[in-house]
Formats: sequence, structure tokens, C-alpha cells
Amino acid sequence: MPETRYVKAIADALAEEMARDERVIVLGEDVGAPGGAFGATRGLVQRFGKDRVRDTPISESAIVGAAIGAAASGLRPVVEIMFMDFIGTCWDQVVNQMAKMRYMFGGQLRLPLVLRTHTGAGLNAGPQHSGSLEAWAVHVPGLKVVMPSTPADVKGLLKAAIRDDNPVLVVENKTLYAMKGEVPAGEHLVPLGRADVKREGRDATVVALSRMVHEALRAAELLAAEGVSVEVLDPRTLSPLDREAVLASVAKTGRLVIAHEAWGPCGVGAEVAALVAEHGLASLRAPVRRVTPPFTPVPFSPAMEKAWLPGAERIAAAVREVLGRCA
Amino acid sequence: MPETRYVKAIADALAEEMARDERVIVLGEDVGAPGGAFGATRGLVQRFGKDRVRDTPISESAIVGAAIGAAASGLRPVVEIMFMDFIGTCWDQVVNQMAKMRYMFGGQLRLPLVLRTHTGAGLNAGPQHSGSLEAWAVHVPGLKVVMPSTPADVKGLLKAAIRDDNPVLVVENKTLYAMKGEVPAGEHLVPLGRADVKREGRDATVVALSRMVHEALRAAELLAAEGVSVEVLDPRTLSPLDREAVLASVAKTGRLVIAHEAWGPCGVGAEVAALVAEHGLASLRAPVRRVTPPFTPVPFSPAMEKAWLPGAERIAAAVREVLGRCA
Amino acid sequence: MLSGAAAAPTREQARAIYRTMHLIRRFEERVAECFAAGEIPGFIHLSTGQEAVAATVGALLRPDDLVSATHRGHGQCLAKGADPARVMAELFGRATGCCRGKGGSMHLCDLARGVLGTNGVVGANLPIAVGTALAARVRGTGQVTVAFFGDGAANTGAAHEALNLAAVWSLPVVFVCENNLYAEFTPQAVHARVSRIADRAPAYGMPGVTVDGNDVPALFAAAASAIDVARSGAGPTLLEAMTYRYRGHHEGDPMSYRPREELEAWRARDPIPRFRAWLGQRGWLADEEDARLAAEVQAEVDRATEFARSSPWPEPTAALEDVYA
Amino acid sequence: MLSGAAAAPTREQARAIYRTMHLIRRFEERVAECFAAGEIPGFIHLSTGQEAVAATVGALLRPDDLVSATHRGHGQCLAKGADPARVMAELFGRATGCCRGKGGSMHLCDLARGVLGTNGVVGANLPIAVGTALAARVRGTGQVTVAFFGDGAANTGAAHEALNLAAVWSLPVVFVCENNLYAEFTPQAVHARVSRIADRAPAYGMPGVTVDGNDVPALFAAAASAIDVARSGAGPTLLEAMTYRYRGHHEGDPMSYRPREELEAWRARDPIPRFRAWLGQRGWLADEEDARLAAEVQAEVDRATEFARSSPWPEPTAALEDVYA
Ligand SMILES: Cc1ncc(C[n+]2csc(CCOP(=O)(O)OP(=O)(O)O)c2C)c(N)n1
Ligand SMILES: Cc1ncc(C[n+]2csc(CCOP(=O)(O)OP(=O)(O)O)c2C)c(N)n1
Ligand SMILES: [Mg+2]
Ligand SMILES: [Mg+2]
Repeated sequence: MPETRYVKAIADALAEEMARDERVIVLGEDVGAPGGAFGATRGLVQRFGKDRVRDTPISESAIVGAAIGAAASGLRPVVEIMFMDFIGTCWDQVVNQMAKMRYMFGGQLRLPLVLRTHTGAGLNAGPQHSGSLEAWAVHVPGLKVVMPSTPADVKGLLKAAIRDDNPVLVVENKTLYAMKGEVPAGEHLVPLGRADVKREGRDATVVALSRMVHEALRAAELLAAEGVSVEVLDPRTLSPLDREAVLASVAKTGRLVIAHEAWGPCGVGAEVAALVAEHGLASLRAPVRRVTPPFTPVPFSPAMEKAWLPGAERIAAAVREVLGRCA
Repeated sequence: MPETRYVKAIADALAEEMARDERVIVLGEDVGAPGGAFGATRGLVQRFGKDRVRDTPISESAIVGAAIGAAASGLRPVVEIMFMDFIGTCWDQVVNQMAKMRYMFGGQLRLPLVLRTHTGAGLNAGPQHSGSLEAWAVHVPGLKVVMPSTPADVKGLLKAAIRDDNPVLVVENKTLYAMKGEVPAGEHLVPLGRADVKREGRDATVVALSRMVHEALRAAELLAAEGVSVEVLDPRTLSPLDREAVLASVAKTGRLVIAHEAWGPCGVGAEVAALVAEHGLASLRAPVRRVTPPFTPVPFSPAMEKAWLPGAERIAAAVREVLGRCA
Repeated sequence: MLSGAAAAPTREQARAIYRTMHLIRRFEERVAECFAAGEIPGFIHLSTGQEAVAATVGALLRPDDLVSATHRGHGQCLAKGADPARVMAELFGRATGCCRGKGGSMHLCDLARGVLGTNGVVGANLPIAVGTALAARVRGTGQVTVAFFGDGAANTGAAHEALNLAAVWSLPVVFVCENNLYAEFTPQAVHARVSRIADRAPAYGMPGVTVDGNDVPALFAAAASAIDVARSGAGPTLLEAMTYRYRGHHEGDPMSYRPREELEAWRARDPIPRFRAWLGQRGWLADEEDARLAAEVQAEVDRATEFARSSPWPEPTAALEDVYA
Repeated sequence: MLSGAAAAPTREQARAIYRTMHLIRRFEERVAECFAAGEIPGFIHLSTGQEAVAATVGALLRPDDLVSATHRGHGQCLAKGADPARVMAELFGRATGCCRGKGGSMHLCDLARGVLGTNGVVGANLPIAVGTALAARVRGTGQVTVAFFGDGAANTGAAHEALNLAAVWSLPVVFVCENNLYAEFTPQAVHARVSRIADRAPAYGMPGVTVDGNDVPALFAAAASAIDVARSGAGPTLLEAMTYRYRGHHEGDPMSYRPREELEAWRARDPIPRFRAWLGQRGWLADEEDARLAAEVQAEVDRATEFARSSPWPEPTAALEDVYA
């Protein structure tokens, strides 16, 4: 299979869907000629024109509101919010309008719209450009939320999101944009709501999100050397969560570690742990462990951010703990 | 002890703190002469003047930002956001400025500021005026979050919040404003971070938030008649959560039910369940149960809202379940 | 296409506008009665006194044009053609309501009639109206969107961003501000140094005009021109209509914050008798026709109320539907 | 107190402004070098070309006045008196940085010097500046707050709400827009129909003025008057300074979106030589003084860089501090 960068997989998905369906338009700051702050919309305006690829002012509420109205009037907009850290500037439009409109209007309309944004620390971008805030959206009915960890998944999930008739938040990771990976040639769709076992294992389940999937895979390598077999489960879609996949994996391994970059309290890790405490308790052979950053904003200095950010070592340590192998 | 309404307890707390400390000011829509949309600021402008009690335009971001700047410059503002449902209109100021300012500036300043708002369904206020969104704030470091369930607690927690040197969200419940309850005469403070056992019990723990505390107490009555002894734990402060109190109660009862009006996924119930799955698993004698509304916006019609909203019956049923007494 | 110059209503248009004003007035009065009687749950914001704005704008729109309404939007929806019976049933919270009882007063929607919904978040409807206008532009449908908003909403960030975006993209949208001098219980001067919202139009490079919102012919000329400009592709207009609400901010509001003389002065400028006189001068409405029309409207509101009252409640399980498509 | 009429800088003020412009220019050039050399992590937004605005405004403020800065705010902070060494150390992410290495370029703060912080969220600093001005009013300190913002920030809802609130409360704040014609990689015309941000002032009932942001005497007169008005209690002013950034939006930006002639034309209007000439005409700065001043500034920047380079990294555990008081 051809190797593609994560950011290129996004641009390819957008181009394919825009070519396939003229109702698909793209809105956001600098998404036109500049190709987006990270290049995810490169080439689109040249190919599809300024009418369908629109540079917007710095007006996140208007951008998202415009996408909502456009979706209610027959288009299928894809909005880019430059950093998920800025989503507070349009949060009302997301939660009170986008998420509720179909419901409160008694099902009169569909809102086929995609909100692309990204999370992720590790680039010394500082406290306002490094956050992982997906849990806020997972808390809100009416939204779907995906968090792809590979070029293939981001392409397949973004294309599926664009074809979905509901608002979907596609939460990318800025530190993965440069990552290369195999992407199936031709039409490639990944169904929403389906988790993916990124590595099979018997002794413990690590549910990992976004970039942490790769850290979990590294941890699994470390542990394999110690004779421990780790299963790495990537939910891919956070809302609706693939509960069966989580419960099935824990039923098999009896041990659960959850790893994400978001803060712990009321994060997706809490939801996964609660799911198992409610419906998989019998299969749990050890306490659950969450691997998250400390409950502080993201520090700027590399000296602090490196230690702040969880990685393979911390995940491996948590797995050893749930296996009662604390060194 | 004198009986006071919940809303009057708020007005009393504000008046006492404004009289005690001239740095305390109040900002919000219609908080002046009108006394606030629900009367929580009644009498303040007449007593403390327009300089310290300020009616604002419908500009939530500016209101919260102004409070942040004022707190950074030596005042102790108390802001009212009329419904927590509207907090999306100022969410960026809350999470990127209010919560992070002290941290990202290396501790150079303190932000003694209180953001009062309210949640709660049951008044047929519809999808945009009935939400319970406290979990979003619990997910954010730098904020403290309290959710008082009684007149005494709202007075004591609000006064403590005003004296705290950090940003504190005081999340009231509109359906409790009219509730009467005993409030200790004279100076009454409730420390932040301390849970309260609203009813002692042996067989099961119900952790309940805000109005659900009263539903949980009703459920405890129902179950007492069946010979079941239920402990009702009111965290009161959601961030920082009184983890010891939760774990101690579950250690005693071995069974846990969590009840709140907020949606389930990534809600406070998920965090409490995760806490126990991590640190109290050994004491759990049955699966955890969360009692929350269905994962839909709040419907307007009484015919739907009544059924949508969890109550004593559903809490009692969940307790019976964790006790293996499914009728 | 209408010439924006000094468009005046034809006889038919004028009578239609007059009838719509009547309908809104009677409808709102009925809502007040039913709310007081405990038949309507939740919060209710009525528009009695402001009928001319919605009625005139509604009469100038095509069936496929769109209206994005406010929390005070019953009249805005009725004037665009929403069925009074289904709207009343929605206010009653019945299964037959236009939103199946899920929305209520602040979330009325009738897409088939171009009613994009009332909104419970002040200012939040403006960005959405920009979006429907964007779709009309991209799809080339020739539709115009009208976004109603209040003097208080003008101070929200959402309104600012929407006005600017609509202007820079020259979208087919008309922003109609119903300036009724108050936001909730607070007079406009507490919320802004400027008293004319239309004075903000130049900030967006957009034409702005203020008219007497109780004067149908003045409203008609201004709205016709703005809609004309929007449809022709020349972009948005900020049209401000100075008006006044007779009732409280919401039902139950004691209105202690308004001088009674102010209310009296505005009642003296009631848009309905004023326009009745205008019609009379032209011999466009004889007294018996007026009486018939009043009776018709009364009957329509009675039917709507009966429909609502006799309609079934939604099944509790209906609350679980319509979250996702 | 300065008379706003046509205030002109004294010899001392003029020399101070000139020196500050030099300092900012050298500081930013050094930051660019250190960033290219990999010594500075993260994102960096430089202000070379725009120095006159920050330097002139800074010279007019009291030590206890406040400045709320933007993501392009190194110069805004230095001009208010922030210590170049501690700022440079912050950019390097060192423990000795003004924010202990927690903030970096977009979160510089030096409260003791009245530097309320740069900000990573465009437009978000304006409401906060309204708040410090509110505190000054309530506490009667006589302090003025200056909120810097960009042409792009003017289209955010936060800016609109802040401008309106400051106006209606007549707060002691001056909103200084550094209009450098671009927001990131996109020219202003793509973001607004209006090209003059000061044209938005009337929307708030606020005085607005646009000046050549590369012309120190013009800036001085306008800023002195605005600060004077604010301090006197008459409320905010929107002061727009037309200027241009020489470097990319952020370091590493190839700048493909700007015609090279445009850059050349602006370089020809470089504020530093222009003001040098003005000083020369008045005999206020002899060549040897100029050379000495340049050397001094160079040495200061060298010291700052040395300080940063030789400073220790923060302890990883320091990341856990300063969350709560
Ligand atoms: C964002 C937001 N803030 C506050 C409110 C509460 N609220 C409802 S109506 C209203 C006043 C609106 O005033 P205006 O825009 O003039 O409309 P009017 O009620 O006068 O028709 C307020 C503050 C709200 N619904 N949304
Ligand atoms: C709310 C928000 N949206 C988007 C961004 C990304 N961003 C950073 S700087 C910038 C352009 C700002 O332009 P302007 O206000 O003119 O300031 P300049 O960079 O020209 O100094 C943008 C869009 C941001 N930081 N915050
Ligand atoms: Mg009004
Ligand atoms: Mg700019």
C-alpha cells in the first residue's frame, strides 16, 4: 500500500469528497490559498474554487454558525477550527445550535456537517495551543466525535464523517500531521462507531486515544520483551463509543489501562472506566488505571512539557501495576 | 435555626461578603435594579450602589473577561451568567483565560473571582435553558467547581468561594431557588472540597449532585421501608472532589450508585465511578450504576421532560439492582 | 423585482399585512390567556405592539425565502406562513406541535414554510442566517434570509461576527433589528452608548437604515429595498425598526422598570389602528370588511387553540427520537 | 497631565522612544536568529517594522498603567518596561523566564511593570483589559489600560463586546489596533469590507482615529490625547496605527502571499530611520550619540541572550506548581 502523510490523507479525503459531491464546501481561517495553517486544505481552492473553499475572518462563532445554516439549507460543510483550544470561542454554536437543532425542531432537518480541529501537546506550543478537549464534545448528545490515530483512519473516518447526516467533530492531532503510514489506494472508508484493535494481546487491555495509540504500541513492545502480551484498542470514534469492543477486550484480558492526553477528571478515560465498572466488573481482575497528564495546563518549556506528557514508559508502568508486577 | 429560601441565601451571602470586603463587586445581566432574572441579587444595588453592582450588556465574553481583568487588578468580582446553558458564549474566557492565567504567568497573580450560574431541568424551559453542564468545568484545571444542594450549603459555599483566591464556579439549580431550608444564623461558611453525608446508611452509597440529592433522600426513604439502609453522599464541591469521602463511603457499603441531571458520558458520575474502579475496586461488591437522563437534549413538553428527568424511583431501582434485589 | 426606491404595498399586499398584524395580535393575546390559565408551560415572550415589523417583512418574502427568528418570535414565524395551529400546539407541548413538543416557544420551526426557527440564545441566530444565505449563494437558489434580532442582541459577539461575515461575502441576508428599547428589564442606554443599532452598519461597510417600526408603509419601503438589494446580490442591509412591546419581557414580568407614560405614548402609536387608517384613506378596507377580517382571524385563533387543546401529549419515549438522523 | 491637543514628545521622551524602537528591533532580530538556531522552542510572532506603535504608547504610560498585549507582543511588553533578559529567558523556556518558562512568547507577563500578558487567543485580551480598567475606576487608582490588538482581531466577537462595554461604562482604556494589513496569510480585504478599523468606533459611540503607525510624532499626539481622555474619565478611544510587519506571520512562514514590492514600499517607510531624521532635524540626537545608543542596545540584547542561554531549565516538577493559589 502507498505511504501517505496524515495531513496529506486529510487533504486527499477532502478533495475526494468535494469531487464526489458538489454540496461539500470547506470553511475556515486561511483554508484557501494558504492551504490551512497546517496544510490540510492545500490545493483545494485551486481545484474547487473560492466559492466552495472559503477563507473566513477570525470569527469562529460566525464560521460554525454559517456551517450550521448551510447544512440546514442543503450543503455539506466542512469547517476547520484552527486549534481545538479555540473551540471555546464558538462553543455555544456547537452545543446549543449544531448539537440540538435537529432534536429541538422535532427532526425536521438533518445537519450533515463536519468540524475538523486538532489537539495535542509536544510542540512547545504553550498553554493555549496544546490542549486535548474531546471530552467536552463526548458529553454532548447530538454530536459524533472521532479521533483518528493514523493516516488511514483519518482519511477513512473523515470521508465517512462527510457522508454522515449528523454533525461530526473530527479531532485530529497536530503532532501526527507529519506521520507517514499506509493508506489503502482508492476509495477508503472507516465506519463511525467501530473501534480497532491495533495490536492483539492476552494479558491486559490498553485503550488509547489519538497519539497515545502509538505510545501504547511502543509500551506493548517494551512489555512483550518482558513476556507480557498487551492488547491495544483504539476506539477511533469516541461518540458513539464502541462499548462492545471495550467490554470484549476487557473480558478477554481482565485488566484495563486507559491512556489519553486529555486531563483525567471527566475525561474519556473516566467514561471507559465507568463503562467497565458498570458492565464489565466481573471480568476485572485488577483495579483500572488511567494514564493522563497531571491536572495542570500544558507548560510551554520543553523541560516541563516532556515530563508532563504521558508516554510509553508511563503506560508500561501502569500495565505492570495492573498485572501486579510493580518493579 | 431560621428557614431561608435558597435564592435568599444567595442574596444574603452576596450582601454579607460585599459588606465585609469592599473589593467584592457583582456583574451580570439585570443584576442591578431587577435583582437578577431569579432574584439572587435583589437589594444589592440599592445597598452597595451602581459602581459595585453592575448591569451588563448581553456580552458574556466581555462580562467574564472584565471579571478576570478586575480580579487581576485587585477586586474580587462575582459574575452571574444567567443560565449555565449560555456558558458556551464565554467558554473561551473561562477555560483559556480564567483557568490558565495564574499558571501560564508563572504564579505572578491570583484570580479571586466567582462565576455564579445555574443548571436544572423540570421547569419546561426547553433544550437551551435546562442543561447541567458542570462536567465541562470539572475537566479543566485551574477552576474550582461547587454545586450546592441546600440553602445552607449555597450560602456557606458561595461565601467561601468569594473568599477563595482562585476562580470558583458556583453552579446553582434554578429548581431549588424557591426551596426553603435551615441556614445557621450569623457567619456561615462551608469549606470548599469537603463532601457532606446527607444521610447515613450501611447497604449502599448514593453519590448525588444538586437537586438529585433530594431525590436520593426520597429514594432512601422508599428503601428504608424495604429494610434497605442507604447512605446519601453530597460531594458539594466537584473540583477538587472529596475522593476520600467517596472511597470511605463505598468501603463501608460496598455498593455505589451515582445520580445527576447531567448527561452520562464523561459526566461527574463517570469520574466517581472511575475513581472507585481505580482506588476502591476491592470494596465494590456489585457493579456500579449511574442514574442520569437519557443521552438527548432536554425536551420541552412536560409529557416528555417529566419522564426524561431522573427521580427517586429510578434511583431506588438502581439501588435495588446493585443490591441484587431486582423486582 | 421590486424597485427599492419607494416601494409601496399594493392593495392585496396591504390587506395581507393588515390581516397578519391582526392574526399576531390575537394569537399573542390568546397565548397570554392560556399561559395565565396554566395551559402553556415554560417561558413565553410575546410581541404585542411589534406586529408591524414581522407582518411587513413576511409579506415581502418568497415562500422559499428563510426567516431566522428570536426568542420573541411567534409573530415572525406566523408572518412567514407557519401554521398557527401547529405553533399553538407546540406552545402547549403537544405531539401535533410543529416541533413535536420538543422545542416550545423558543424553538419553533417550520422549514417547509421557510421558518428556520426561533432561538433561545440571544444573538445566536445571526450566524446561522449567514449560513442559509451562504447556501443560497453557493446553490444559486435566489433565496433571501431575514435574521431578526433585538437591540440587546446587537451587543453579542455572535451578532458582530455574523454582520461582518455576511458583508464581506455580500450574502443575500437582511438583518432586521426590532429595537424595542429594552433588553429584559434594562433600558438600552445601560447596554450601549449608541441608541441607533443601524449606526453600526458602517462598521461592516453595510447600508443601515432606521425606520418607525409601527409604520407599515415606511417599513414596507425600507424592507422591500433591503430584500431587493440582497436578492440582487449586492449583499446585506441592517434594517432597524423602532418599536415597543406592550407586555413584559416574559409573561409574569411585573414591568416595574417601565414608566407607564412611556407605554401609553407607544399605545397611542399602535401600528394596527394606524395602518387601518392608512387603508381607510385609500378606500382599501371598508368597515364591514374589517369586521369580517377580524372575525376570520378570531376564528382562526380559536381553531388553533382548540387544535392545541385537543391534541394528544407526546409519548414519553418520543423524547428519545430525533437526536441523530 | 498632557493636553491632547497636539502633544509633541520632549527631547527626553523622543530619545527614549527612539531607544525603545532600537531595542525592540534588535531584540526581535535576535529572537529570529535564536529561533532559527533551534534555541527557542514553539511558535514565534515577531513585530519588526511595527516598533513605533509599542514604543510610542509605552513612553506615554505611567509605571502603574497596564498593557494587555497580543501574540505579536514582545515589543509591547518591552516598551512597557518588561526586563529583556527575563523575557528572552521565557522565550528560551528557562526557569528564570518572566513566567518561569510556563508561558513562552504568547504568554509573557510582568505585572510589576504593568505588563498584563501577551495572549494566544486572538481578541481575548480586549475583555480582560476592560476588566483592569474597571478595577482602576472602582478603586480610583487613575490607572489607564492599553489593549493592543490586530486588524484580524477586530472581527472577533470578544473585541466587539469589549469595545461596547468599555464605552458604555466610560472606562479608562485605550484600544490600540496595529493594523498591519494581514491576519496570518490573508489580506484584510478578505476579512472585512472596511479597511479602517477606526471606522468602527462610532458603532460604540467612541472616538476613533487612524494614524500612520510608522510616524512617531503622529502616533505620539494621537496616543497622548487618547490616554489623556481615558485618564480624565471620559472613556475609551479606538486608536488605529497603520503599519506593516517585515517578517512572516510566524517564524518559518515563507510569505508567499505578499508582493515583494509591498514589503519594499513599507521598508522605505521604516519608522526607525524616519524618526532618526526627525530627531536630527531638531538636533536632538548627534551621530555619535546615536552610535552609542545603538551599541548600548546591542549590549543589552547580548546580555539578555546570554542570561537566557546560561539560565537553568525549570525542574519538571515545576509544571505542577501555580495551578491554584
Ligand atoms: C446569550 C444569552 N444571554 C442572555 C440571555 C437571556 N435573555 C433572554 S432575552 C434577553 C434580552 C434580549 O433583548 P433583545 O435582544 O433586545 O430582545 P427583546 O427581548 O427585547 O425582544 C436576555 C438577556 C439569553 N437568552 N442568551
Ligand atoms: C480565536 C483565535 N482564532 C485563530 C487564531 C490563530 N491566529 C493566530 S494569530 C492570527 C492572525 C491575527 O491577525 P491580527 O489580529 O491582524 O494580528 P497580527 O498577527 O497581524 O499581528 C490567527 C488567525 C487564534 N490564535 N485565536
Ligand atoms: Mg429589546
Ligand atoms: Mg494583522
